[in-house]
Amino acid sequence: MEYVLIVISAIFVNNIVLSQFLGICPFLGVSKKISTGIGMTGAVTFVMVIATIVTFFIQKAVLEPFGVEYLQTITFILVIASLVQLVEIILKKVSPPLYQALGVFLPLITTNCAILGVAILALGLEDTNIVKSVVFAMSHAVGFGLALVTFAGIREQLDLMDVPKGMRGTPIALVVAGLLALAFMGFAGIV
Amino acid sequence: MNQWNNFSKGFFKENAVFTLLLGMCPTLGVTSSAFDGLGMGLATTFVLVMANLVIALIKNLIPDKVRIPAFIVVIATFVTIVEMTMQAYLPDLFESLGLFIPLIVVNCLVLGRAEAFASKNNIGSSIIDGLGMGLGFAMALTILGALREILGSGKVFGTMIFPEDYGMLVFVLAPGAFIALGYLIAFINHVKKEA
Amino acid sequence: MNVVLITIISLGVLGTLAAIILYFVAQKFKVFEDPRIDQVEEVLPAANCGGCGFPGCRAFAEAMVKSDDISDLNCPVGGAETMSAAAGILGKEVAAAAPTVAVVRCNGTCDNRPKVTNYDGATSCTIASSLYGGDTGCSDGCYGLGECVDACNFDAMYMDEKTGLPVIIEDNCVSCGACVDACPKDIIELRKKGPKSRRIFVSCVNKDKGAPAKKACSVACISCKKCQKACPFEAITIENNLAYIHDDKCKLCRKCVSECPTNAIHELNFPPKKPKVEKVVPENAE
Amino acid sequence: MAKTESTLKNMVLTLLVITGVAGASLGFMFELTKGPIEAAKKAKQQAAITEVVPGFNNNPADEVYELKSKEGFDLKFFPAKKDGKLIGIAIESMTTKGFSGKIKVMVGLKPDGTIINYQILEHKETPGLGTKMADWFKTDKGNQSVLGKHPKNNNLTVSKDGGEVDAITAATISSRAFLDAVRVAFETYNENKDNQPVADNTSVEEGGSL
Amino acid sequence: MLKTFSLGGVHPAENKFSAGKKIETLPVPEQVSVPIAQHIGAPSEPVVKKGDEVKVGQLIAKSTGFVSTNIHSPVSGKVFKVDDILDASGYKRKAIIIKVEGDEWDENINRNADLVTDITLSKEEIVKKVGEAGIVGLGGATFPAHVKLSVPPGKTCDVLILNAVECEPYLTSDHQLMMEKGEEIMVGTQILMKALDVTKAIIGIENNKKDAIDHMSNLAQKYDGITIEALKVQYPQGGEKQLIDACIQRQIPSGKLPIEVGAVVQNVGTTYAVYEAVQKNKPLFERIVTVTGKSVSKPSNFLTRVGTPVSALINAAGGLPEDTGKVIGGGPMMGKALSSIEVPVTKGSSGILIMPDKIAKRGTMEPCIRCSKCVSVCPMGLSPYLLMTVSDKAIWDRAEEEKIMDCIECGSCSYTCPASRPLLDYIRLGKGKVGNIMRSRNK
Amino acid sequence: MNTLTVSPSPHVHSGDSVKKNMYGVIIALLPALAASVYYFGLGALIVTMAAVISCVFFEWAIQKYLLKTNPTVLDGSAALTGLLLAFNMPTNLPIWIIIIGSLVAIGIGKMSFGGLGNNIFNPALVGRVFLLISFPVQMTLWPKPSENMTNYLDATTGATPLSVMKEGLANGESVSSLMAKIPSLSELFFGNLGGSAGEVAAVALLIGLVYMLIRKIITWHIPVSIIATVAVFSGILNLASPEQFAGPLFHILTGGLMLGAIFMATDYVSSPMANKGMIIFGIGIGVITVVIRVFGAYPEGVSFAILIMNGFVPLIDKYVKPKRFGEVVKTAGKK
Ligand SMILES: Cc1cc2nc3c(=O)[nH]c(=O)nc-3n(C[C@H](O)[C@H](O)[C@H](O)COP(=O)(O)O)c2cc1C
Ligand SMILES: Cc1cc2nc3c(=O)[nH]c(=O)nc-3n(C[C@H](O)[C@H](O)[C@H](O)COP(=O)(O)O)c2cc1C
Ligand SMILES: Cc1cc2nc3c(=O)[nH]c(=O)nc-3n(C[C@H](O)[C@H](O)[C@H](O)COP(=O)(O)O)c2cc1C
Ligand SMILES: Cc1cc2nc3c(=O)[nH]c(=O)nc-3n(C[C@H](O)[C@H](O)[C@H](O)CO)c2cc1C
Ligand code: SF4
Ligand code: SF4
Ligand code: SF4
Ligand code: SF4
Ligand code: FES
Repeated sequence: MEYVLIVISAIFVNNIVLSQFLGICPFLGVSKKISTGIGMTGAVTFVMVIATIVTFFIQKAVLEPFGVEYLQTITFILVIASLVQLVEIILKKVSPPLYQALGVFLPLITTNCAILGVAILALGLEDTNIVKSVVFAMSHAVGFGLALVTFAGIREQLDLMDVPKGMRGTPIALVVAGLLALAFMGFAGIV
Repeated sequence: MNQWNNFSKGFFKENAVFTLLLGMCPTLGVTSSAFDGLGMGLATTFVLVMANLVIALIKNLIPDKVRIPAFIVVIATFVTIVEMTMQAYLPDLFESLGLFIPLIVVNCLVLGRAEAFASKNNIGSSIIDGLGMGLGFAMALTILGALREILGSGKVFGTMIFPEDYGMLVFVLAPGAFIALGYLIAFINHVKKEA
Repeated sequence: MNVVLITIISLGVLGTLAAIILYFVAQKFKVFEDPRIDQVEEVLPAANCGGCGFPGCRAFAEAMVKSDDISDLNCPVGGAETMSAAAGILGKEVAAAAPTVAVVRCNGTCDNRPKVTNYDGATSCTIASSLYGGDTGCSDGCYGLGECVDACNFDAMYMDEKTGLPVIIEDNCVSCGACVDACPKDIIELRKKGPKSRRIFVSCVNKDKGAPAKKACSVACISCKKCQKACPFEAITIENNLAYIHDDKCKLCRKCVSECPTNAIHELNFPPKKPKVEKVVPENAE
Repeated sequence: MAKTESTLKNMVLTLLVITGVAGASLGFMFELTKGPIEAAKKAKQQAAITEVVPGFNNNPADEVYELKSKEGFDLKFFPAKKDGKLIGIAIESMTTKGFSGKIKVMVGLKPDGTIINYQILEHKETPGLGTKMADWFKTDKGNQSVLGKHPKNNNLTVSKDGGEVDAITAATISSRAFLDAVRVAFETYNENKDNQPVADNTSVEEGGSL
Repeated sequence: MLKTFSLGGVHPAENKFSAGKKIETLPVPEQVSVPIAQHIGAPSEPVVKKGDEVKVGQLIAKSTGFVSTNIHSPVSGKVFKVDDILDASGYKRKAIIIKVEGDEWDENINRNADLVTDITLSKEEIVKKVGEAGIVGLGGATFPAHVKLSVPPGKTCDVLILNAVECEPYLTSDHQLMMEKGEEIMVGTQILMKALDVTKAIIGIENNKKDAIDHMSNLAQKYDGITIEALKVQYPQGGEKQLIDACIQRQIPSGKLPIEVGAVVQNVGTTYAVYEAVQKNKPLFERIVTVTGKSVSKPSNFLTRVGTPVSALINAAGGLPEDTGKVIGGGPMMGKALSSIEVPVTKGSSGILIMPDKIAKRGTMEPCIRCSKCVSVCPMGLSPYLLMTVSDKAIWDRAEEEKIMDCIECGSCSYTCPASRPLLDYIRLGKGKVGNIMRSRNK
Repeated sequence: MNTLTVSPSPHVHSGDSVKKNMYGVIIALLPALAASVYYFGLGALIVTMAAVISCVFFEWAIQKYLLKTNPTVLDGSAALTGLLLAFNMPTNLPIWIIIIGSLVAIGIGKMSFGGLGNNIFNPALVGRVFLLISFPVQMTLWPKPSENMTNYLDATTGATPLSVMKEGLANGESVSSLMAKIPSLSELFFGNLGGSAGEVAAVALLIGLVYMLIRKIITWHIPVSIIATVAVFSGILNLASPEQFAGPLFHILTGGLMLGAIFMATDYVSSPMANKGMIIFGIGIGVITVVIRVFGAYPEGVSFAILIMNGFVPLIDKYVKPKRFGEVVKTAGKK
């Protein structure tokens, strides 16, 4: 039950983009087409889960025992940055098609605060353990994907419509994001 | 480049929020009041200036392959410094900015400037660039914060402008953040076109 | 132990680890991508207009890097300057393409060419062309529905409300050819810009014989061949009842212009003719 | 100055140096701010205690002790004494029934259990709705205020549930949660009244009788 | 419940003013202009030149390929010239112009009106005859009939469907033809069945022609394998894909021909022409044309020689009404607006519809309100609103993905759209572009 | 001779128009308007007038002064948005809030996207949810029916059946004891319950539905799929635990379900195009509605459910296409 609640909360109620304001840059940046949105979701899920696992161990094995929790930010981001680069280099060689699909998004992920944010938030869970953290990260990634793909769908549609000049591009995208967030507030209080 | 232009571009022409769309998370996440927006903006400015400074200083020493990790370490260091300082001397602000302080590290603005400007320019220009971009960012956040605060609760910087009963709560919440920024950008685009 | 020490050590170890791993992985999984593609892309105008025939500037850059002979590649927007810059990066030669500009070859204004039907379909020249030859007696001329104007990405065209014909703003035209492709009637042509932007061309595409052509439009080419006879350089040919001036042969002597009984030959950017001076314009005498 | 090459040695060296310098400066910063951070935390706690049980002249933070509530929360008790006499107790209470989970409240009780004052320490309620609890239950308007009320003598639940406290408009959930935190504080205090830690035996005896 | 096709469809006001009007033979005009491109496929090649004498039914232009056909002189007289004239396509195209002199027919033509029921020719001979006689589909598409009768190797045909639906409002030529030449159509059907080697033929007739259904049903009893299918009135039932779906519940897959599902569709007029060609040796040079319209004083069905100017028909029907806005070649849903009434009648002209100014005017276009009415009426299950948008924005790959090429151009979408959007205009544009793209890709 | 007009086919038109559809819906809403005036009196009229007038005004003003296009307010869509917005609000709402709601509905919900036909979200619901979140107090004070014929702002208020149920269940009461506190099902059907202006009389809304179906303004897919989904889903919950979850009829007859299913989810612009898509859309709305009502913080979830599903419409439209001709190669046999 607890896991179900984590999943529902992460996807709908506390959607990482629409209610927690994390990962807005890729949300706005790579949402012009559904296909790129799906690619980005794949890349984010991948990195988010791995990063959460690695940072979990760093926290438990290094930072806490030595009492240097204040190094959280710097170590986590270092790990994430290296991880992203690693994944990129390996993918490029090992699976060019996958790299074509995800690779272009990888550099963007380093500066996606959703990754670092989720890694930090996962540690703040009650009675946190590795499985819970992974479920947490995975659900947030799904929530990110849900918001991103829906949003990309809307933007693709808007491309076919006559949005007034002044609102075209970012402004209307933000308004749509706002209205999506407004709609998602209906889920408030489920968990 | 003319240093004044270098400085002022961050406010309008290349404003991080209004035109480059960088650093959107804090922009939306911490602007439920003008004060928080200002605080976040200044914290980011500090990191930006210092990071630009250091990176401009050491740019030639860093091999390309580890450029990004190295930059990130530099940035993260300053972020942690800000984090600790704020915790010590501005605990209330620290609390309301919450998670977004460590997230300055990944603010695309900071890394973006480091990559795009500081790693290519000299120290003086880099500092000025950082200051301009940072203050421009702070300005944007403050404006957005003030807008949301006044619409949401009738206050600016905590001072009552009109009775709270008339405030529209949405603007304090997530949807209002997006919507307010959307129209703010539309407005600024419009002004820019006229200018 | 001292916190500072722990800090330094843990960070140091982490950093070193990151560097070493990255190094070896990078070595092992090296993939080569020609860095010149980026460089070339940088000098291109980033208009992504497709005027070069490739889907966007990057594709063009790739093509430039890949092909040995780049003489038939041209970015019309950037022009010779861009091309030589790009060629410089690649150490290749470019044949300097003569700059061209779009011209509208129809002068069937509302006055010159009376309407015989009402068009009541969608505002699109191509749609109208699938229906018929147009609302006037000339079935080759301009529909005046402005599809070319919509196609132009460079604000180089507008529809003249009075004449109902498109007009090219030469200064803005980058000769991308989008309008040429858009027009269902091949009315627009890219012609050599000519010295001082001077150009002479037949502003008509009507392929009817003389009498019906004249009936449909008072300024139509009636294929009377007078211009052809007048041209000292054999620059004019007549095919399908229509005269055409070849811009590679035309020396801009302007003899044909005055010959044309319907004023179908247009000259652009010449100084107003002094009355009765029958001399070749000096700078064109080669 | 020439650009450094991407050789292994250079890469490792650079990162090592950078992280080393970063570590050194951070460690130094940490040492520097450790004190002030602690102080800031203390100051905050102190301010809260002062607000909810004013008038003491001991240092309640020194005499703090912890008790477990029925719900399993660890509550901190700060005895406030004036000249050695217990004048009240500040209890760091909490509840998880808030609209968005946990709410932490510092509740000040007179030794007999009457509510002196409270301060919200930590919460995630919705701004503009739940956040109103910071002042709502102190405001003397209608039946909003809980100050001066006694959890046993007064029915401290929201009027919707039959109690005598007006809930924050449109935030009944937060109101319930707040009152729940107050109840937790009072009940834990009340149950353990008889076996309070040794340090304060006497004082409890004196003021403890209802 | 009457059968009909399974998706979409509309039911515009029928307005069949000329229904029941006897077929009148239009007098031969003084001069005819016979375009050399009257059919789908390569234009024919003129075999006469200026000054040549020609007889009625004489070959004047010959087929230039498999998908092409012969053209025969509709009159006797002298070739005046071969020149470009404005025809129904709206463009100037080549035509053979003949000045009429006398009425001398080719001697091979059997001008006797008696019914000839015995089919003496073999399968192959029939197809050859149909090809030589210049017969094209008279249902509107003018596709050379012999091509359809040559079932490609590997495919089999098991049913012939006669298209007697005439689903277009106003038009009555097929209806009247069935009433007057039903017997001939039956024989024609037998000929086609023989040519296609099938034992089953279905004649699909919409239920608004009850007299024709009764008449044909009576006649069909005498002929083996021919059944009459009464169909619910629903436009575009006459579209062959829809007709096959309605009659035998088989759907032709996207981009495929009827033969894919074992069917061949011929119009009843075509069938009559086949009868005349095979039994009477008469090539196709005249046809029945309905002249009609709300303000037309004498709506009629005329037997007209190809090449007759439209104005001659209009005069015979009482002249051009004052309030004329549009003159349409064909029906109101699929017909083509003519830019001049001097254009000649061709093999494919099924009707001349004269529409008053008021009705002819299109409504002002409004934004699409996404009411999905166009989607629900599209007989091909397409999304016309989307096809229009992507065509307008030139997103061709999307248009192809959305199967723009499946559109049969029936116009149901434009007819229905409450926002008066010119959906089909843009879809046609898109079809043109996408078709070109697909063709150049296949090269 | 007359100049001939030339245009591509088809040359005839059904005569249907945007206006006819919009005014058709307005006519279909008249019974509900009558019912709400009958139950709430003056307030219902004031709120409706205010919303309609301000929506029409804002649309006109924005088109004229901001977008600088020709105002098209006469097409009736703005008036309809106003009417539906009003039908979603308590009948004692202060006029200034109504005006803000209209501005949000038209300005943000509709014109920012380019006006009629372009909006992704249902404008009236954008307005309503915006207000609900901004002014939770005013938006949840429901006047009691039949007691406030001439009162407007100071009407006596009461809870809607849904909030009685929600509060009660939250406090551990059982469904059966709560059902006794709310009007009977037949009263719910004829509208004697607290609620927003337009949602009170199910029967009036059903009359509107029948009218719209007959005039072919809408098809059955969306309303039926929503109502059926709610019935099934709440039925299952009810069967599983009758004292914890109210039954299907309660859910169908209370709150804005009927109004939403019949008039708001069916909004052309913000609903899917293909029939299959409409059914998916309806099921989505039904499920989300029940989830919010039963598990969420809000007693009522129809508005949110419709808005959420509005967001998914582009995806639905992209991946759920109408059934294409020729997809099934052989359908020989029956039918
Ligand atoms: C996004 C959102 C945030 C909310 N935040 C709170 C909150 O912080 N505290 C609260 O008590 N109710 C909050 N509510 C309202 C509750 O859902 C619930 O409607 C309310 O508590 C019922 O109280 P009432 O009976 O006073 O209206 C929120 C609702 C939503 C939709
Ligand atoms: C929308 C549409 C409607 C049609 N309506 C008819 C019709 O009413 N009668 C008819 O004979 N052909 C009609 N056709 C033409 C038929 O599809 C088909 O071409 C014809 O029946 C084949 O016979 P034919 O080659 O003998 O003309 C229609 C075509 C389309 C696309
Ligand atoms: C390019 C083209 C090729 C065709 N090829 C054949 C063919 O090989 N066999 C055949 O029976 N019909 C063929 N047809 C005829 C069509 O099936 C159809 O009868 C004709 O297009 C008229 O139908 P419609 O009026 O419904 O459009 C072809 C049509 C076209 C346009
Ligand atoms: C059946 C139908 C239902 C409608 N429902 C709504 C609605 O719920 N909200 C609204 O603002 N407009 C509604 N409209 C009006 C119109 O479609 C709406 O204003 C557009 O969304 C504006 O672009 C409806 C129109 C029709 C035809
Ligand atoms: S006028 Fe034609 S050629 Fe010139 S820029 Fe415009 S589209 Fe290109
Ligand atoms: S030149 Fe061609 S495209 Fe331009 S308006 Fe004329 S017909 Fe249309
Ligand atoms: S014209 Fe094409 S898109 Fe329109 S209804 Fe007919 S088949 Fe469908
Ligand atoms: S019928 Fe017209 S308004 Fe309706 S969806 Fe189709 S194009 Fe849009
Ligand atoms: S600031 Fe959060 S992703 Fe850029």
